[in-house]
Amino acid sequence: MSDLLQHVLNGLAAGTIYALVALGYTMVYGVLKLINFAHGDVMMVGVYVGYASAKQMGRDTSSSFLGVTLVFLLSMAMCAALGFLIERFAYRPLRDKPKLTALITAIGMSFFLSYSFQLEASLGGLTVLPGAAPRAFPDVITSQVWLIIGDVVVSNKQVISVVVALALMGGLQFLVFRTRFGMAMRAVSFDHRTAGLMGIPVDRVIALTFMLGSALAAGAGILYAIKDTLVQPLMGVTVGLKAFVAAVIGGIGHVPGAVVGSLCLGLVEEFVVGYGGSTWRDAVAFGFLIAVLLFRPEGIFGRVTAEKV
Amino acid sequence: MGGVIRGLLPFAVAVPVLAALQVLTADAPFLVILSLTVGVNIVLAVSLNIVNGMTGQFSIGHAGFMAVGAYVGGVLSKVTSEYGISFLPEVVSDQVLFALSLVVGGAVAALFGFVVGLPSLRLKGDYLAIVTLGFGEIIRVVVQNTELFGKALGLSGVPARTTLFSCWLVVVVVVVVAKRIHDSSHGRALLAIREDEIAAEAMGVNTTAYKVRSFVVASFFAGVAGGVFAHYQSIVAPSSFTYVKSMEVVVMIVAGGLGSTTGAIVAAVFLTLLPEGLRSVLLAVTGDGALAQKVEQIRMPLYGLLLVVLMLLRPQGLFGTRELWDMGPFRKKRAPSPPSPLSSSASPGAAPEVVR
Amino acid sequence: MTSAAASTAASTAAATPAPSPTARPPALLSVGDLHVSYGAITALRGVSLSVGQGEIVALIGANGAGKTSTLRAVSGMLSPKQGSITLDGKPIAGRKSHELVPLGMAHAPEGRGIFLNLSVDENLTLGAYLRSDHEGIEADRENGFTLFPRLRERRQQRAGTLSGGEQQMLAVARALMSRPRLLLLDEPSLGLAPQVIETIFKILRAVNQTGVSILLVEQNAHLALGVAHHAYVLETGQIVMEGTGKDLLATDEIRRAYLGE
Amino acid sequence: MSLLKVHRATMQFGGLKALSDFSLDVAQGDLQGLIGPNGAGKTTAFNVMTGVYRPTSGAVVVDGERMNGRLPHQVNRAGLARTFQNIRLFKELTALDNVKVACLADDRPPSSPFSRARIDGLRRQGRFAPAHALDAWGNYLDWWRALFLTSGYRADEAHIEERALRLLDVMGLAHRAGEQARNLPYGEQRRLEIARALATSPKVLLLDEPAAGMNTKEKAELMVQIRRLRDEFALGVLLIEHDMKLVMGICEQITVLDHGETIAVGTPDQVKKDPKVIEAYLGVESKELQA
Repeated sequence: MSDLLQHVLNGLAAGTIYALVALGYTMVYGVLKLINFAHGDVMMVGVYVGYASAKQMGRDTSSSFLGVTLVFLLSMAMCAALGFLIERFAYRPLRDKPKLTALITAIGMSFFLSYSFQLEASLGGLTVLPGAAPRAFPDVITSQVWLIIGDVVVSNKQVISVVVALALMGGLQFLVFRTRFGMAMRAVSFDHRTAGLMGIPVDRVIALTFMLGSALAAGAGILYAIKDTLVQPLMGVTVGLKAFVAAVIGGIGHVPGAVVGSLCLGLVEEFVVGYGGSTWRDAVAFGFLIAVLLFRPEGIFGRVTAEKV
Repeated sequence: MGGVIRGLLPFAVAVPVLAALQVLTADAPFLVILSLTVGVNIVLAVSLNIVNGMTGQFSIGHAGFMAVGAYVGGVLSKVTSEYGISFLPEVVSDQVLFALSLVVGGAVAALFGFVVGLPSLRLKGDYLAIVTLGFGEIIRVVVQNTELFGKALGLSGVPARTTLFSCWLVVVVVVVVAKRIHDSSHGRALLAIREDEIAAEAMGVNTTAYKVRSFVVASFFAGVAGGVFAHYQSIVAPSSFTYVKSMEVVVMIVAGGLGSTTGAIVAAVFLTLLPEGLRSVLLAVTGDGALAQKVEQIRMPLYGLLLVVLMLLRPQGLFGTRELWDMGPFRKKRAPSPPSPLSSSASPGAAPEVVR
Repeated sequence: MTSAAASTAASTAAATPAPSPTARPPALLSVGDLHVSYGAITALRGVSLSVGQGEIVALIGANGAGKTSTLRAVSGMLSPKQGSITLDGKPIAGRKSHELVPLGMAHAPEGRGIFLNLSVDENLTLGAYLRSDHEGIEADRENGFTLFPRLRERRQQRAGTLSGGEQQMLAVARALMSRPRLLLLDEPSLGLAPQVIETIFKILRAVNQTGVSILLVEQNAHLALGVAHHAYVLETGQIVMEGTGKDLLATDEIRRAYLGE
Repeated sequence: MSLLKVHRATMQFGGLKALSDFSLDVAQGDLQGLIGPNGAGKTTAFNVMTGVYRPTSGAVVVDGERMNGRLPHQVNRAGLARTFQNIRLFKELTALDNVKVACLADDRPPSSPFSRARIDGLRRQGRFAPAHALDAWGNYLDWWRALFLTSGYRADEAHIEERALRLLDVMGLAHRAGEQARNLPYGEQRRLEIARALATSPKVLLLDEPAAGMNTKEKAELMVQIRRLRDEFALGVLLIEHDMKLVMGICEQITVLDHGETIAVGTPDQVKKDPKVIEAYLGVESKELQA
């Protein structure tokens, strides 16, 4: 029984991380109807920025509250900038082109980011590209056990990731449904041409959405990396794909859907791993996706949209 | 009967030419290996182009089908390597068994292609892409967990039976098949689906059947390519069939121009030879192995960048949907249409009186 | 006038409208020699027209004649290949939609362009997206509800649940929220019951009387010509006839081609 | 004999009835019109007839075969071809290839066990399942014949080419055969769509606003052409049109839709005088005008 509870707990904690990445996918899809394949790789870049800044600060500074906050903010800011550049130069010129064109661009961008980071390069003593070797993320938050109920162990990292994730989700929900900018986002998402007629600066709204999604990804990436995962350039592809799967399961473009889908995926994976099938983990995630798409292509919360003839 | 002879004409030309090449290159193992890599990539690119370029579906899991063919073919050859067909000399017997394992590997891959093709009935564009990617990954994970396939270590000891002749014969087959499909009413149906699925359906094209068939044909040849690959590598490891391999093929057909078979061929040759060429040049000039190693690393980010730049500057790729033989001096002349008694009354110039 | 227009005019010799004797007010919007194409298909080939201060101007013509393309080019939804568009003497051709809203342009587009995923209130708020005078916005919202009482009852509902007529009312009300000087309307009668059409056109007249100029695209020639001060007839991307609404209504050509008589 | 029969078809989207109790009967040689204000449900009616939508209730029968639940390509094989309001050509393909796509398997020689004549024969006997199977297997066999370039296959291809060229010629597009569809002027694109629809050897041709975007002269030509096509190809024709003049001038029977309801059926003269039609179609102001 406690075994089960532990798995549920771990699954939910893992799911919240997916959720943060999935929210970025969903937001971008919402406004642009584009699967931003490079989203996971932006996350990876964020993790490396976090890694570098934590190393630079040294162990003592970076593990203080202020230090940790700074690590997060720095990496989120860098990723926002990266997201802006990607949107401005790779996606915007293709906005009115066939969807496939943008999709191929996104795949190319993902490839470019993940494999550039496998190269090693430095400029005047400063490491520009880290190389393929996996590294352990600096221990900016020391592992502690906060709660033991029977056999169930709750660590501080789990609590932190769940709390941060929930706070960010709440914030996002507020932004989308309670603010002027959120209203503009929803309008652009529904029909960007008509949104322009309302005086909404469509390009700016889309750029800001990209920056926001990218920043979220960076935050999620660091939370993910802190939990004893090794940092390496291809981590974005794996996590990104999983998060995408989660977003689709929930109904892509739907904020709470992304969260629910992520939690489902986190739980399913945890159970597969927990009960001895760790080598099957990825297959199960994709199997889950295919099953959902076949039987309910619009996801759990999505709406069916019919093509006009 | 005359038709069949004409149908086999390309092979009548190809067989002696390839046989001659095989003999000529007997002393150049490096050249042979290079040609096999190029050949396998051509088969992969041309077959994927049937789905992505002609039918307009977007599959990014081609490596999965290649894996199926490689493993199934590899295991089959390993099992039969002890045996021979008694009335044939050993070399011939080996080649017959090899051909058999290629076909069986291809057929199993085609079966998988059928299964993957089914979602294409309900899914489009990006969703379909992700499903094919998922299937590719699932296949890899399944292989990694199967004792028969050597789990993560892979399958070793596959008899080395691929020759320049057999590999390029497969290339000729896939190109001929792709061209004949393209030029037939079936090819036109596939193109129609690419252009406008709803209109194609309304014009009596069974879009469901055609989409699945294009997946089946493409995955059959991917499986055969996998078999060819397995029989010259001798070791088949799951790491050869990742997402990266699928993307390599996608880059080839996008660069060549989605929908153009010759474009796919040219891009496959170029993108395979370029890094190999650079590597050997670097190795020869500097004598430094580390630098040559870099080429392999730089290749991947460059592929990504190439995709982005292509989409921004030349989304139609090298050839667009045209073929080499549609261009310049190769251009086919179209027979002038026969004059018809109806045409004069239908021409805008001779409009009848307006009925008011 | 183009040669096509000349030939049509010749066939209906007597009824060709002479240039209107009453001088038109100074132009708020003027469009000169506008060319628009979508890929290889040319939608507009040299359209020139103007909307005077305080006028209702109608643009009529068959499906695919280029009416919607004209409106889209004017409101910046697509950029013209050639030609000039000026608003208050300021050149605006090629500028993006959202830059034109602060200049006093509002466009209720083809198919109404309602954000079906948002509530009625949110749609109205979006209409006033660029304004920050909170009280003014609320006053205008009240105005809208006075014009269209049905909308007040449904202000919290998702716009997707409204009927076609209510959506059209919302489209007009929303366009007014930006306090435009020039209102572009694309087929406000589309798919609506006669009584609803009547209501909407009455309100358009009322809106016009408050000083808003209107450029109206309509299939229903009767309606459009009945309400318009001045009208243009568009055929395959060209203006083939123009005149006051009344004059055009009286021509045989129009009656035959667009009224089915 | 009735080739297309729609019996009390109703189409509901969510709570909205886009089409209710719609009935229609098209026989060979008919030239009927379907009119109504924008949004009246005309295109929905076409979509229901051609299998794009499955009607919520009611039946569509093509040449004696019930079509409910059939896919659009099956409806097309049964003898119903259509054009689209917003032109849906295969834009990157040449005009000739556009027509050839639609020729498909109709062009197996009469001696073939899978010939159209045999399939149609089975249909006439009411044996629809074997007819479909024969069509499907014939198509499957064609794949292999194409791969081996058999002489029969090449004869078929030659026949298809000839037929496609002839259809282009009939629509006055022979000089455009090698041109990409997207490069054709608007009016020619509309005509190419008709040629393409004819290539499927339809019994009934549905035209969705065939004259939209044409000028008066082109429209007049088209009217004559449609009538000629009906006679030459022994078709029943049903067309949606906005242009009243065109509809009144060419159609023998007209069905008027408004808000999904059929408000009038009759000859042009009857329909023109129907007060309901005047109110719905010509707008309110016309009452004042006519008074």
